[in-house]
Amino acid sequence: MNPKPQSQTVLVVGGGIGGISAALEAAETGCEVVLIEKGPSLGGRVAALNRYFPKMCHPTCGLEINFQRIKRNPRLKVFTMSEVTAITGGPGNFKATIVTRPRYVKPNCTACGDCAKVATSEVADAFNYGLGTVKAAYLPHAMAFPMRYVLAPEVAGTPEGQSIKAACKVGAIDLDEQPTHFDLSVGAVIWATGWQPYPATNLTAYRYDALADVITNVEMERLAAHDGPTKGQILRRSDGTPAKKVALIQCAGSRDLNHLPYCSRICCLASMKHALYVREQHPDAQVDIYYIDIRAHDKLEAFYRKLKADGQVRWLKSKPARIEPGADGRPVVCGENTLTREVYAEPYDLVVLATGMQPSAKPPMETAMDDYGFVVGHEGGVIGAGVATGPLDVSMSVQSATAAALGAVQAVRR
Amino acid sequence: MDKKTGAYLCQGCGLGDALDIAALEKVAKAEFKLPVIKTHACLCGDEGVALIKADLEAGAVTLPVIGACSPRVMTDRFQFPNAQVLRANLREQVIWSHPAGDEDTQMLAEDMLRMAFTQATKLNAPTPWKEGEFATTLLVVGGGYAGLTAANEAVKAGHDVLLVEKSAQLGGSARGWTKVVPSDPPYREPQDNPLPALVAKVEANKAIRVARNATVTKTAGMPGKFQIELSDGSTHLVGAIVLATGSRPYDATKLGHLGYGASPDVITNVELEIKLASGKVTTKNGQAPKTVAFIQCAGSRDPAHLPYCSSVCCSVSLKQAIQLAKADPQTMVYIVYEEMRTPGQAEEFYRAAQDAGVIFMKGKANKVANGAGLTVTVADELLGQEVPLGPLDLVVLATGMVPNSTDVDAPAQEYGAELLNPDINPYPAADESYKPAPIVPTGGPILNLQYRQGPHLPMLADGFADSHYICFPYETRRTGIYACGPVRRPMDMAETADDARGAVLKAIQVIANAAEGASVHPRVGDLSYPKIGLSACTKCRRCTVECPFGAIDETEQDYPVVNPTRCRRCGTCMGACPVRTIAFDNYSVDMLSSMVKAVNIPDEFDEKPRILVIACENDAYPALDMAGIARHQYSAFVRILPVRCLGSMNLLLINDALSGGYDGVVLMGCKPGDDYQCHFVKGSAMAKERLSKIAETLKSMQLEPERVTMVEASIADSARLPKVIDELVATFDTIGPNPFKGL
Amino acid sequence: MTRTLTYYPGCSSQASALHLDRSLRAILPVLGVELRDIEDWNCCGASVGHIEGGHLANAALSARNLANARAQGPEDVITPCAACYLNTHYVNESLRADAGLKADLNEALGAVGKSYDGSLHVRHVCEMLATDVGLEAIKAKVTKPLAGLKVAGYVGCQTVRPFADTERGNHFDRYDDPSFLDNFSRACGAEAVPFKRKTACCGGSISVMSPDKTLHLIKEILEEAKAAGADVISTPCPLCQTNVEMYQPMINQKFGTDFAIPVVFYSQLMAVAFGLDPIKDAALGMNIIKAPALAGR
Amino acid sequence: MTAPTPSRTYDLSFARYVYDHIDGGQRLKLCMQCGACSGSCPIGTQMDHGPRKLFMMIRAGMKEAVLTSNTIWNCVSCYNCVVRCPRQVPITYILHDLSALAIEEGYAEAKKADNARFAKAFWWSATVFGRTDERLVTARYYFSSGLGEGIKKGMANQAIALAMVKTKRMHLGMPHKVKGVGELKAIVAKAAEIQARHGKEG
Repeated sequence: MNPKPQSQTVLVVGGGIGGISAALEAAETGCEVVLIEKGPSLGGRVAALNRYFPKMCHPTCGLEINFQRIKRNPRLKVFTMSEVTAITGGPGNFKATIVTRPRYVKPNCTACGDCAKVATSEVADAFNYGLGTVKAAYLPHAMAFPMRYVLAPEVAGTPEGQSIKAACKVGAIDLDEQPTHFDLSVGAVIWATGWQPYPATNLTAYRYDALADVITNVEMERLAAHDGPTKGQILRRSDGTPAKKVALIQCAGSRDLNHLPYCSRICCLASMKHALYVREQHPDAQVDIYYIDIRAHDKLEAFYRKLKADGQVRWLKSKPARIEPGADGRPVVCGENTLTREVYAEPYDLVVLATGMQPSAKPPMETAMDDYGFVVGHEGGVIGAGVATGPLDVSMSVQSATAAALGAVQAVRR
Repeated sequence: MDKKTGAYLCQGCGLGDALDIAALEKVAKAEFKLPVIKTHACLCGDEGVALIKADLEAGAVTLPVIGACSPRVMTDRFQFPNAQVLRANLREQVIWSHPAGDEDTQMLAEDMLRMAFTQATKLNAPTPWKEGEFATTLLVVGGGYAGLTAANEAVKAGHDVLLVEKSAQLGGSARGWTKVVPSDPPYREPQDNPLPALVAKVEANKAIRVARNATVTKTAGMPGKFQIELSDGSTHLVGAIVLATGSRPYDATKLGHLGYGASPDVITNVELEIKLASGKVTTKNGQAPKTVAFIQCAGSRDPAHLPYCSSVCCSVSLKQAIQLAKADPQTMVYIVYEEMRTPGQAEEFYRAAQDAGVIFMKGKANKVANGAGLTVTVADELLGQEVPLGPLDLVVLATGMVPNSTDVDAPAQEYGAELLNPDINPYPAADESYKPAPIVPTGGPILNLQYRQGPHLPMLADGFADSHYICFPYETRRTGIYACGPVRRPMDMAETADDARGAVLKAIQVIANAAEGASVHPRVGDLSYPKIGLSACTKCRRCTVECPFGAIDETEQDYPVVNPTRCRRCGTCMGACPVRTIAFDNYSVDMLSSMVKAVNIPDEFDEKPRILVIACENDAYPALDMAGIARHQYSAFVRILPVRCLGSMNLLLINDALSGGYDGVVLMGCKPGDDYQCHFVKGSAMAKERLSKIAETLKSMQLEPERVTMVEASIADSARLPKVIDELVATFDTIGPNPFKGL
Repeated sequence: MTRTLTYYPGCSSQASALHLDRSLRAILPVLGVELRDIEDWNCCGASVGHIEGGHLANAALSARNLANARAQGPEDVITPCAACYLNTHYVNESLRADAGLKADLNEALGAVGKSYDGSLHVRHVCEMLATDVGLEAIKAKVTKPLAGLKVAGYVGCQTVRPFADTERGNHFDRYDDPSFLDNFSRACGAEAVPFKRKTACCGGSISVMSPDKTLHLIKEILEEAKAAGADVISTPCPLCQTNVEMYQPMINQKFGTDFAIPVVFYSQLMAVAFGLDPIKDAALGMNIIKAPALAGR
Repeated sequence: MTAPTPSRTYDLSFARYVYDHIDGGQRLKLCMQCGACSGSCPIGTQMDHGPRKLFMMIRAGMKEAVLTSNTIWNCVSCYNCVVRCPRQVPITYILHDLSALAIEEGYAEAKKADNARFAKAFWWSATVFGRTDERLVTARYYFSSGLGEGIKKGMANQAIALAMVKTKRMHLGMPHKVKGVGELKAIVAKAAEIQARHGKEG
């Protein structure tokens, strides 16, 4: 029989859909839960998605419900701008050290926006994957939770910072904020730090860094989003004209021993979704999907069929060898069509690289992981949830997170 | 203690500059005679909050109405121990969406307060339903890998389990398998079957009561109070149910075109698994096969058989191929596939099979001939020619899986409205090449639910008992009953184990909440529940039929009876009731109707039309908030009434609005039909349905049908909705003022 | 500080790439690198030796060179020729990784009482310059900066692609977009013009035996160099230098172009930049297409 | 022994021979037919099959077609395919060894191939002198397809030859020779013998 747990609190690391779900499921089963998020607001990768496959519904819809659940639940505490730097101990009795970076905006911020009005400098818009810029005092996005502004560290110590501070009628700006540390004693730790896009710059043959009209799948999500840098219009990065001939390249890094040896699972379906984005915007648009194998598991096969029924979407079983700049500056995709044996060189308005997912953070304690950096099993250590355990789609992440919540409940209840 | 409503008006965030606060106070004082009316420069600040707190503690106020920002923000600041709070959205939906210092903006703000103050008069603190004993035992149906995992995990969480298995022994489909697809790094070697150890664990566990050769003959009651009757006659009280009935292989006798039945050496992957388990794989002539071909998608991804992908067949064939190749490296093993599906880390297993020398042929297996040895004719897409693959000693059909969402051996029963979603067809009409017949599961119900809406657990069009929501995979239309494993979605053993844990969590969660009289997802913790005034009830049955969750049954006398812990508090019943006799303590047609009537309707000569917008609070309402955040402007003639779900929109509300002089009514709700996005399954669909019947009423009132319309709104419509509203206002303007004005 | 390394010049050093050999022997001592040639070195088999000779016999050619080199001492073996580098490196690494191959080759060497233990490290001269010597040291020796000279750095395909199943089997610079050659040009004070076809193929030995198949490849390289406004193309590879230079008239004839772009070795650029003799040391006289922009300094 | 000739499609005897006897052959098993190799090849358009399909043909046991394919002779050894291959198949080496196998098995197409004739001349120089004498190798190659052909080729390349002579980059007179030619021959002969021995061992 295991010793009684010293703490009944559950620590959830990562405020994406996995972490949010794990935290809520545990809290709604009666646990005290602390949710730690590195960024300024919750939602993680899904908050930056335009829509979900196969229903083409908006992730913010589910997030809104989850945020309402969080607001209603007194057992769940959220810390943003925070990271876990150390974890010691074991199930029933963990000690975790948390560091909170300065946000320079206190909780009494009313999100009135006066600070942004006076901010003069702009910083890269992280929420839009740097596709645009935002004022140095900004709301991460319209759906942000907590609904609270952030001050870019760049301006904290500047005269601009002073004027921003002066503009805040409720005195919510604190330019002297310093990183703070605090320790938590918890009975279980759920590790839900999710994923980051595989760096497209590593795929030198695809010239992502050199060609403006070669973008990644996550950037495509922002281009298609109503609150994105182009207000939802899918435009070429080079000249701002509509992209009507688009190539979607699968396995850009995934299934590749030189990059990500595993399959990232979601890219095929995400690309079909992207094909729909383009087709919805232009009835005459042409979309070519380059693939090795189309991986539309279970009922998602229906989504594949839906796209197959569209004559304007072509399917090429081919891993493109390289992308070259065409005479007119358009990216030219080169390779061999393995079914026709034809060697092609096809120009496009826009090329979208379906870059895969890689785990974004490693637990700061001894943890069983596979060679790829995914958390496996949880005997005696942290409990992996969502994409921290492997490439999963949203449903499977929530499924995994709910399972992880049970693990936590078991650890603190026994 | 009698209700004392207090008005707290914020002047922060520009409210003080944009609005005439004094005039707002006057509404509270002159019209509603509120005992306490206070204003503050920043209500959400410590000082402002302390102000409200003090009044509550002093008993000067019992119900604060806060005129400030949206109820979606500052919820933590405006939370007070055991006190309800009402919010009037004067920021996002008034001053951020309408010009400052404008007469119409001011009128809007005042009406917002009138609605809130009126709501306060109708608001009662909900008393949770906690009658009698609540059970904490879990019923797990199905003794396969999913069910065994569920039982074992539930006990670890401190719950007793009743495990019901139809057959004589535990183990299910995976019983007897020696090796399974690897789930542990480095994901290259077939792993030992975890089942035997798990069976032993469950059988040894005192907290798990196992009923073999048993089925569920009756499931009555509700979460926390399910009354279960088994085929052995025994009865049990359980708190929640985990359905883990798994799947069965697709009937191979339907695969004659792939040679099944033509020769004993054409077998299914399940039959091969049995041979592998016996440790000796032989063909009909007793020899070990030297040439073996696996045919993938045997039945799956085929409109004539199973339209979906069974997900696991690729990995299973890889495993079996590796086992054969390792047993004798001279064996020639082929896998004929169209798409190799090894998602995630399983890609490593694909490489392992290639390393073992297995040959992969991309193409369709057109026919299997039985002559001097077997020959599979493959349309080899990579060679670009039709290849006769043979002579082969053994052909293995990778047959897909069919969910056990029904009991094939039980007599079929009337399915009940909710069994399938006839309105949901995931397959595109455009695709002539792919027209799967709708799957109507054979056999009878498994749980035999004693519900008004039928004995079955609802399932999706493909026959799996899965959720239709991407972000809420355990959502169910039968509260307290959670499916897991292959009955929910085609999945392998590793995922099944995970899924079983998830389902158990949801089960123990509903047990905990039911005992508190609290709702589960999505209105988690809501203590209200519908109460039906039977004296007025006309036994029309609309509520019992329309409840998306089958929460309302009927007595012998055909009166509706609510099962509170099945209820999800959407209010669809209340919206359905033609005599408004269904109400929640804190939510009723009367309340909404009074709020509608609370609005000042200027007479027609003022040329200030009033349009009622009934908005779903999950999507349309937040979208309008975000429109405000983005400072999108729209007509100040609209009055927005948030509802839990459009399903709770009662037609009488529209009558009241129109007879009260509104010039138009707009319903804003989620997408219905295919890919419905209503979080109460069919609330917006019901609203649409009801609306189709209102034309008559309007005619009788001599009103134009165009005065009432429905707008499909998503949460991402913050830029679109303002335009839509302005267009509608223009339309209503052309129709002209409502003749009922001022009557 | 001077270091002495074992040097494998390769067959081209005695004919088509004489100017590479000469300029290297001029600049390396300046950079503190003394060369000791492999005693009685022989041909490496280039990219065709295996065809007629077969896999093992072809490998035996390199084995003999390695055996002789090892007999001279443990110093790294450096070679300026892509083909020599790939073959010698590949045989060396394969032999280190594969005991069977090691035994076979030693059995072959044994026929004349030689042997090789696999202890050497075979490297490309450019790798040695980029990593051991370093750009700073190169800059330090520049007395006549090649100011204003526009150089297209054409690496060729093989130099950065020494594949082998060992930890050393990887590349010393990026496969598709290597930087060392442009760095060399810049170190010499020249301007490295943007050049996308850095690692495009010149057709290799196919160009020698059947130019008709590959002239278009060379044309594309020239076109881009021209478009980039290059005064000269710089390359580390003997075959690239010869193919891209000597076929220009044939290309002009076939495609009606008018290319006359000098193709020089990075070592010739360095020789000039170091203020050495343009003819004796930089061997500029040996380029078919003269480079006045370079010689005139 | 020579590589087995399969009797039917997808008889794996030839494929297995290739796995075991071709440099990098084991790695060939991992090919997933993505086409990155054929798409990367600078002169892929001039190949009848390209590496990707050639590898499928090996699996299909199409020995004849594989060893008479021009794909194995058109490899420019640029390693683009190897760089891009997501399964890290050493394609260049495999094509090289397949061409050697084609010679070994005496396919007429192989003997006719430019590459083969060039290789013959090259190998002659490499083993007779121990060094490549570019002039002699080229000359021998030119004339390997007959006198007329040789003269034609010679004329075509006269200008180039002249330029090379002018710049002293064509070595005239006695070819350079390694001192230990005898020893080199002995080593090469021994190696060939060992390879043959392995062939028999299978």
